[in-house]
Amino acid sequence: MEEGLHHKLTGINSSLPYFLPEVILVGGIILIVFVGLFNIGKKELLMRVLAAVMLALVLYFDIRQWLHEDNVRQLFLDMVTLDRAAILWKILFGTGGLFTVLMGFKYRGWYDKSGEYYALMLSVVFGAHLVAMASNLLMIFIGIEVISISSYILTTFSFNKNSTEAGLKYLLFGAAASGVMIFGMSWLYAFTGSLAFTEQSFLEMLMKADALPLIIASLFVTAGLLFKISAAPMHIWAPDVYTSAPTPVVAFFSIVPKLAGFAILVRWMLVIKLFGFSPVDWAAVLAVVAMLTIAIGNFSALWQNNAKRMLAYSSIAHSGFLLIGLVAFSELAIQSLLFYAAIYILMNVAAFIYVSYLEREYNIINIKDYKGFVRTSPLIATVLVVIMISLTGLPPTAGFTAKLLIFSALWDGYAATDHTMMLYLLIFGLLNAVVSLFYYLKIPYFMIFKEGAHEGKAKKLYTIENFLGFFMVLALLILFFKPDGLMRMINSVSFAF
Amino acid sequence: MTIENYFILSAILFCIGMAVVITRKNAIVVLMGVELILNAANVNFVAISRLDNVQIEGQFFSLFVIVVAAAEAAVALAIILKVYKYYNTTNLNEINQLKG
Amino acid sequence: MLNDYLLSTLIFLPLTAAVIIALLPQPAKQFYKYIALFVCFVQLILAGVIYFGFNHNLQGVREIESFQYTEFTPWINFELASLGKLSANYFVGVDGLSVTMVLLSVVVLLIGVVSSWNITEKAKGYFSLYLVLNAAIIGCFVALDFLLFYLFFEFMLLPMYFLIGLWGGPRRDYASIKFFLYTLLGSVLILIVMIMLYLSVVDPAATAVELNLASNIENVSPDIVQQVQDMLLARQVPVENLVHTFNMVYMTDPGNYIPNSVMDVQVVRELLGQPARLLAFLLLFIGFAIKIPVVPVHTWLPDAHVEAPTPISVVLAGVLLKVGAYGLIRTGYLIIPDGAIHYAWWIGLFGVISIIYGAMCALASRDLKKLIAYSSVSHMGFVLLGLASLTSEGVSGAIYQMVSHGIISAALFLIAGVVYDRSHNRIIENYSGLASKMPKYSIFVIIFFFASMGLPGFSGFIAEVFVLLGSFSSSVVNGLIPRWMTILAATGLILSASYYLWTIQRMFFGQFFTKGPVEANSLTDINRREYLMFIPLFVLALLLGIFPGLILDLINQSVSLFVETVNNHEFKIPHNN
Amino acid sequence: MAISPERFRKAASRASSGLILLGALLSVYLLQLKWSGPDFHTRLEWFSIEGLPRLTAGILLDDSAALMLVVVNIISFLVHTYSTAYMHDDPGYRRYFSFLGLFTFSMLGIVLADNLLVVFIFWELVGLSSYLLISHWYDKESAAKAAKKAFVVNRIGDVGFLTGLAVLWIQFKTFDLEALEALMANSSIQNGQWTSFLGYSLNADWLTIAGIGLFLGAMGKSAQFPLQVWLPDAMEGPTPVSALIHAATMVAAGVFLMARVFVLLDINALTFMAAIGAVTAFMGAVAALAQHDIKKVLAYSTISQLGYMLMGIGVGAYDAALFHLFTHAFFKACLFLAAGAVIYALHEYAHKTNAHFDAQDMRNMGGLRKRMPFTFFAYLVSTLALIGIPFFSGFLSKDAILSGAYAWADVMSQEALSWHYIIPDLGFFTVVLTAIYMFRQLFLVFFGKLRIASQDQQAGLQAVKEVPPVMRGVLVVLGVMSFGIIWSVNPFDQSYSWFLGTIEVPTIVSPGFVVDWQPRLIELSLRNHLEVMAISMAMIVAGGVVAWYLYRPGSKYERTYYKRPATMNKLQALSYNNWYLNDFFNVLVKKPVTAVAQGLTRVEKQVIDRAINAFAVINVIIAHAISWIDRAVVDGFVNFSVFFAGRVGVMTKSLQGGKIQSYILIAIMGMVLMILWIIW
Repeated sequence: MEEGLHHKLTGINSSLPYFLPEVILVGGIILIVFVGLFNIGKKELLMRVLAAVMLALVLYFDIRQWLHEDNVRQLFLDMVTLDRAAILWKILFGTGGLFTVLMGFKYRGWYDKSGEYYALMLSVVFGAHLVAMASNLLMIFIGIEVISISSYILTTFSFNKNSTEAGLKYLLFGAAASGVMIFGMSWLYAFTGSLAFTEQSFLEMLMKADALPLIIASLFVTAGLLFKISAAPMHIWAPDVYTSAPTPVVAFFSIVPKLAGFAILVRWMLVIKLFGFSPVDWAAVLAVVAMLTIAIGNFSALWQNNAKRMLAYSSIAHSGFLLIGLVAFSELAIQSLLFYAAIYILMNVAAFIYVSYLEREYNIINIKDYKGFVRTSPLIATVLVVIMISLTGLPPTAGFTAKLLIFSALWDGYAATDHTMMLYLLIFGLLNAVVSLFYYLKIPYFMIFKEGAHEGKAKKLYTIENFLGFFMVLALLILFFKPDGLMRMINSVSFAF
Repeated sequence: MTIENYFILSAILFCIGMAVVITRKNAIVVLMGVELILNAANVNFVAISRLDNVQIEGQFFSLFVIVVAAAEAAVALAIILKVYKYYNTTNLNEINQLKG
Repeated sequence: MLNDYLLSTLIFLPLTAAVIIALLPQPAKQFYKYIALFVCFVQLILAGVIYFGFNHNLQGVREIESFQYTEFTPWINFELASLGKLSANYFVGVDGLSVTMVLLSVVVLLIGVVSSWNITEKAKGYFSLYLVLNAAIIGCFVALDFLLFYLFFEFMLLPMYFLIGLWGGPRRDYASIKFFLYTLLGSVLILIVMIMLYLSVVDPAATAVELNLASNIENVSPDIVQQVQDMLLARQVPVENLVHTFNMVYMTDPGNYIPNSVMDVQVVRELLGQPARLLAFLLLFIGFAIKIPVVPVHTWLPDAHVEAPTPISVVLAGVLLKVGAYGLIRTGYLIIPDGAIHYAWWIGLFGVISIIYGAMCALASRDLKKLIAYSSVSHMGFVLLGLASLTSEGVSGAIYQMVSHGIISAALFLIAGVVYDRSHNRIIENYSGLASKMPKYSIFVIIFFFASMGLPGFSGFIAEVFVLLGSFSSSVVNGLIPRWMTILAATGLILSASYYLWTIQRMFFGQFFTKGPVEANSLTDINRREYLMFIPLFVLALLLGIFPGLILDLINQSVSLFVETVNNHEFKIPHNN
Repeated sequence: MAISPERFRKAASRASSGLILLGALLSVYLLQLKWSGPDFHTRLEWFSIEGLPRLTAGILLDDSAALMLVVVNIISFLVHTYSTAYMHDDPGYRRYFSFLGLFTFSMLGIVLADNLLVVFIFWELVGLSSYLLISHWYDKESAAKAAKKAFVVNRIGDVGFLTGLAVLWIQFKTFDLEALEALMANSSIQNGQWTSFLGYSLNADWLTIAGIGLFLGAMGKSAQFPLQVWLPDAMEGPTPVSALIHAATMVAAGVFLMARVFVLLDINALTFMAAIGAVTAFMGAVAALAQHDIKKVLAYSTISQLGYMLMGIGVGAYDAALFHLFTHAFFKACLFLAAGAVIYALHEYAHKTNAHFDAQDMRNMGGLRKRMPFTFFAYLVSTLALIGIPFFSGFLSKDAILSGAYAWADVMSQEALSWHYIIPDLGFFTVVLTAIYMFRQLFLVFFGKLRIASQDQQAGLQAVKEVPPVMRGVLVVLGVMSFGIIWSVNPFDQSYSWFLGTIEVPTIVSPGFVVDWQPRLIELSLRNHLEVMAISMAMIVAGGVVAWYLYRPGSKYERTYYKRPATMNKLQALSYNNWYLNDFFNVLVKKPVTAVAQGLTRVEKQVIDRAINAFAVINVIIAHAISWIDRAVVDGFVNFSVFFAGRVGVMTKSLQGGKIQSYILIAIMGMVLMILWIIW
């Protein structure tokens, strides 16, 4: 007993160096909350810089891990697993977090709440880091709850009626979803007597389990994860939340928590598929989910007047496209999924940067308000056009490359398995790319084709976030013409299948 | 008492919780429904943990669930307070400004 | 030196100019059109260099080494996990099939700039978009890599969308979005096939390098290629060494297909109960048919044409439609010849339907531009019919028709533009007796109308006659097209005579008067700039009508190899009874 | 011509006339050289398509081509000369002459081309110049319509021509006439399969189709039943044009083409041609009976005569048909130009007296003989030639055709009574009708009193003046050519003709042809010559008597003619309206085409959109909820795919009801459904 404890303590101790990014995150959260207690001038800027520095540090250590870690490491008594896939995901979260933090927090209330805001941001990133590495059901639960609870609060950070309502809805839905998830987990625990879901014994026990309970339990858990990626039918919270939360938060929600969900889903699917012995035809289930998600996202987006709400639905549709990687579920598919995720971060953040810029400076909220904006700033108009093209998935943007890869993977999966569902998904997905053109084109359409009231010079054009967005757009173009680098990076992650 | 009885208990708790979540109109009551669901899981975890005397992971899990549920409840109550300030009600049917 | 980068110059010159125009300050407004004109003119000269330097004896088509003016730069290379490697290259070059299209586009694009001379509203956007469109068009015709082709193909959409949507007529919103959606739908179908293809085809040269059979791509000899192909067939190439390629020329060689891949040539894979290759051909066909356009999917064309500004109509009809037909030739026919043969009957039928249907709709059109737009549908039907016949005459005729229609339809849309510029009305009934009011204009109208209805002496005649001869002899040569189709198609000639002559009779003959919103005084005869556009087109149409050798000499070798390749393809023909 | 400045208009037109005169002289010289000598053939490579024999273009000059060359050049020259006077006040003078030049050029192209594709090219160009010349007075609605009709109807024939070409192409891969002849001789028909030397094989019916296809082209150009409708309308063009194009040369191009491809035709195609020719000859003659327009009579007469010629070719009387072509070219040109002179004179008269009347309507004419003697004599001579009176050219050629037809009927029916005799009988009957309508015209125009003057008392016949000397000269030349003596030493027997003596009937080489068919024809036609002559003489006399009885000056008809309505009874209406062929075409072709065209547009507009709507209606559940949104949709998203996509969109977003508990319920239901689906 004594020895076991000692063994455990040393294990924890030796794990700490590999936990540096997370430690920094926690430190950062505490620091920001602490500094936030003082009422000082230019507090928001200070907080922002602080958060950005913290995230940059995190990113730095993430990248160090990427460069130096070639092995799979079990940390903290096998609670978490640090492998290259997890590091790559962490880099993506760090990047996404950094981008959104740089967008700033422009709430002008009676009391500056930026300290809490950035602290919560960091805690979501922290949760995402945990989730990406989780190799224990408990870790999944904790990671997801850290993300969720922080998100609930962030949702209300517009401090108005809608925002609070959305927060409540998000919370109730999320609580119910996580309840369902842990109920499912408890059953899995019952089947296997273990929570370490990546272990061989866990799989063996699952294979012995009865079909019906196993189906229900694994679906329950999966549903909890689908909630995070806002996939149908667990997507319903998303539009409300996305509409009423502050725009940077929305950008953030559409990236970090969602990709965290994908990070764990990839790992989870590997387990739950039971090497193809699962009683559930997961490819079919996920294909249906993906189709529903794409359809709901795209078709609902068609009728949105609010730019943010449209982007919210669009991000649901993108979840569907990302899910395609899980449907195909081969090495190529997961790599394509990662590629898509990386590109998705770029284009989505860029889209939100400019939508929030226009909202802030020109009070442009509805799509109709974009009328004639091209005359005010042709540059921003052009950049927005490129972003929308990328979101649609047309060349010459990386959005196209991402779609090409993910559909290639799906096609390859189809060719290998002859699973008709995949073919339907392929056709459906591609046709939906056409449908999506409708609403993505709306913004350029109003901006360029319609005469509007906007005239004169662009306001506050030269801000950090505009530059950031501009570089993202450049990156989108460059990654179309030369995706080799990013792809090689992703290629170096090996997935055991 | 066989382990099946715990399962049945937890299943009943889960269903009641779900029913409460779906049907009750008061936000706080709904929150209680969520707690019921979580506790249904807890019952399972603890019960199964009995079979596994070495690791007792299930018990740890349920501890975490309780902690998280508490945190969640704290946040939820704060938000519900806010909502009440805006809407003067906690009736979820009336809190539906956002739709479509 | 120049020859090495000729095609790239042709593509990137307008792109650069577009960027320059976009960056120039507003006061430099009046220079935009001069820059555009200069660029197009330089392109014309470069195209002239290509024309005179073109070796008529090199065939291209499926022989990678006999393409001319080729440029090869590695573009995208990365690993596709368990599938091997993906390689897309910046690979451009021309053979007889594409060089004519390049020449045509350069001419039409130059004319387009001249006819844009009066565009002053948002000139910066207009000319930069125009030049981007220009680059994309040329790119489409010279690309030999499917991904590159697809890039340019898609890249045409957006400038076109804005050009129609911003400078178009009253219903431009509707027309532009319809255009965009239709063509995007088409390209999505093409995308599916592109994915199917590149996952099934390997680059034997690069694979040889991967297998250490050669030190680099330049050192790969035909023997090594053969060796790789044999290994491939025997499934001796390790998966991680396969280099998947987008190279369209490699795709034409059955030896480069991975055994048991979806597009495999040895084993017929089925998709949804259909042989995969046939399905792929069908998708390609529909995808390109939208662009051509072929009748059931043509409805975007009349709207787009009617609403587009004159120069854009000119480019749209003169060049863009050819991209569809060219794409079908380069990809559909060459890569999936089994599908081309299998569906030849249907392709011919759709060609004939387009001919008749388009002519009928033209007959019923009240709008001059719509009439011309529908006549385009009708004339492009001949291209389809000629292709479907797969005889030397038919295919030569089809390509000739593409060139000819490019020139003549450009002129026709300019003609419609002349009236519209002056009176902002194109309804035929609103005019009468223009011949007395605008005699010079009427002369050109009559010339081009007759040219378009296939009057001998003009290029359209040679094209249509050879399409008809080809499709007629197809029944004897390869039995693809039944004879009644040709006879039916020939009746299209009667219909085209009727709608053109009827228009002449209504608009140009009779007593001069105008109706409705048309101001009689606004109708002045054509000016010098318009002469400048009509005369070169007239000369070209006439020259090509009298000396068909000008074009036929360029394409002969390629066409003959094309016909042979498709007719005697080594792909297994799937039989489904 | 077109680019010459206005003030040189006269000089330019003279120059072009001069050039054509030069051409005419050259062609006479060529004829001299070529006559009875070997055929002259040059070829130039034109272009090539890989894998096929090279396409050549060149000149093939045989006897008939050389003769045709002379005819075209001479008549063209005469018409040019005539036109300098006739058209000299016309504002479109320069245009007129340039088109005339274009026409002459293309006509010579047809004559000389050695290659059917090149023939087709010039064929179309001739059609074009005809179109342009008919629409010379383009501001006249009727002229514009007539031009369009001429071109479109010709196009119908051209499709046949092209089909014929295509059949020959797939069998022989060449269009060269000499090569075709050789290849055709080498092809064979076995078991109903027609196999060419190159090894291509087709059903034997295609040989007939090729012949009929080519003939269809000729039917269009030579105005044969049922495509003759355009020719009468084409009279809207200036009269010299009618003389040159629509009487002497272009319309004869069809006959000439048939002569060129004669050797390639098979017996069925020939029979078809003979039948069509005979029917056309008869119908044209009937239609000419009741016309009131001086040019229309001549137009129908032309149709009828062209019918003779094609019947001649069809019955194998190749030489006779060509002979008739040449004689007809002169006398019909003469008739037209004389009619033009009449019209010109009446125009001048109208101008002088400020009277307004239709200068082409015979109801306004009469008695012009006294004031226009030259014109009258030219008219008289050529009328006699047309009717076929001995001593005149028409007699020789027409009798040759008729005896050929008679012999043909004998051969075909194998001396038994069969339908084949209808063809020569129709020919003979047409002779009667020809005599009637021509005498009618002669009487009505030149005899009696000037009817328009009897109404308009101020200026009588005296005001009518003979036409200018240039025109008179032309009439004289043409009139002289109508005398039989020019064509044959023995005016009663065409076999003495230098023409028929030289032109040899080429041997038909198409496979499956009975070898002794042609020799028997020649033998029989020589034998029955006297009978035929006797019959046709009788016919002419009969016709002349009837015409005299009906239309002589002072007859009831003549007296009431001025006030006569267009038609009096059904029969006349039938004739006047050219057998109602126009209406027939309208009902059978034009209306359906227009209807289909409009229908298709309607389909475009409505059915496709409707179909999409119908598709959308499948979503009944949501359709109603959506209808108001449809109305609210603005700004260009009114697209049918939006209907459907939008409906789905509303359905999906309507999940978003705003109530959190329903959200949860939906999610749970979704999961339950999924579980059920998996368990299933």
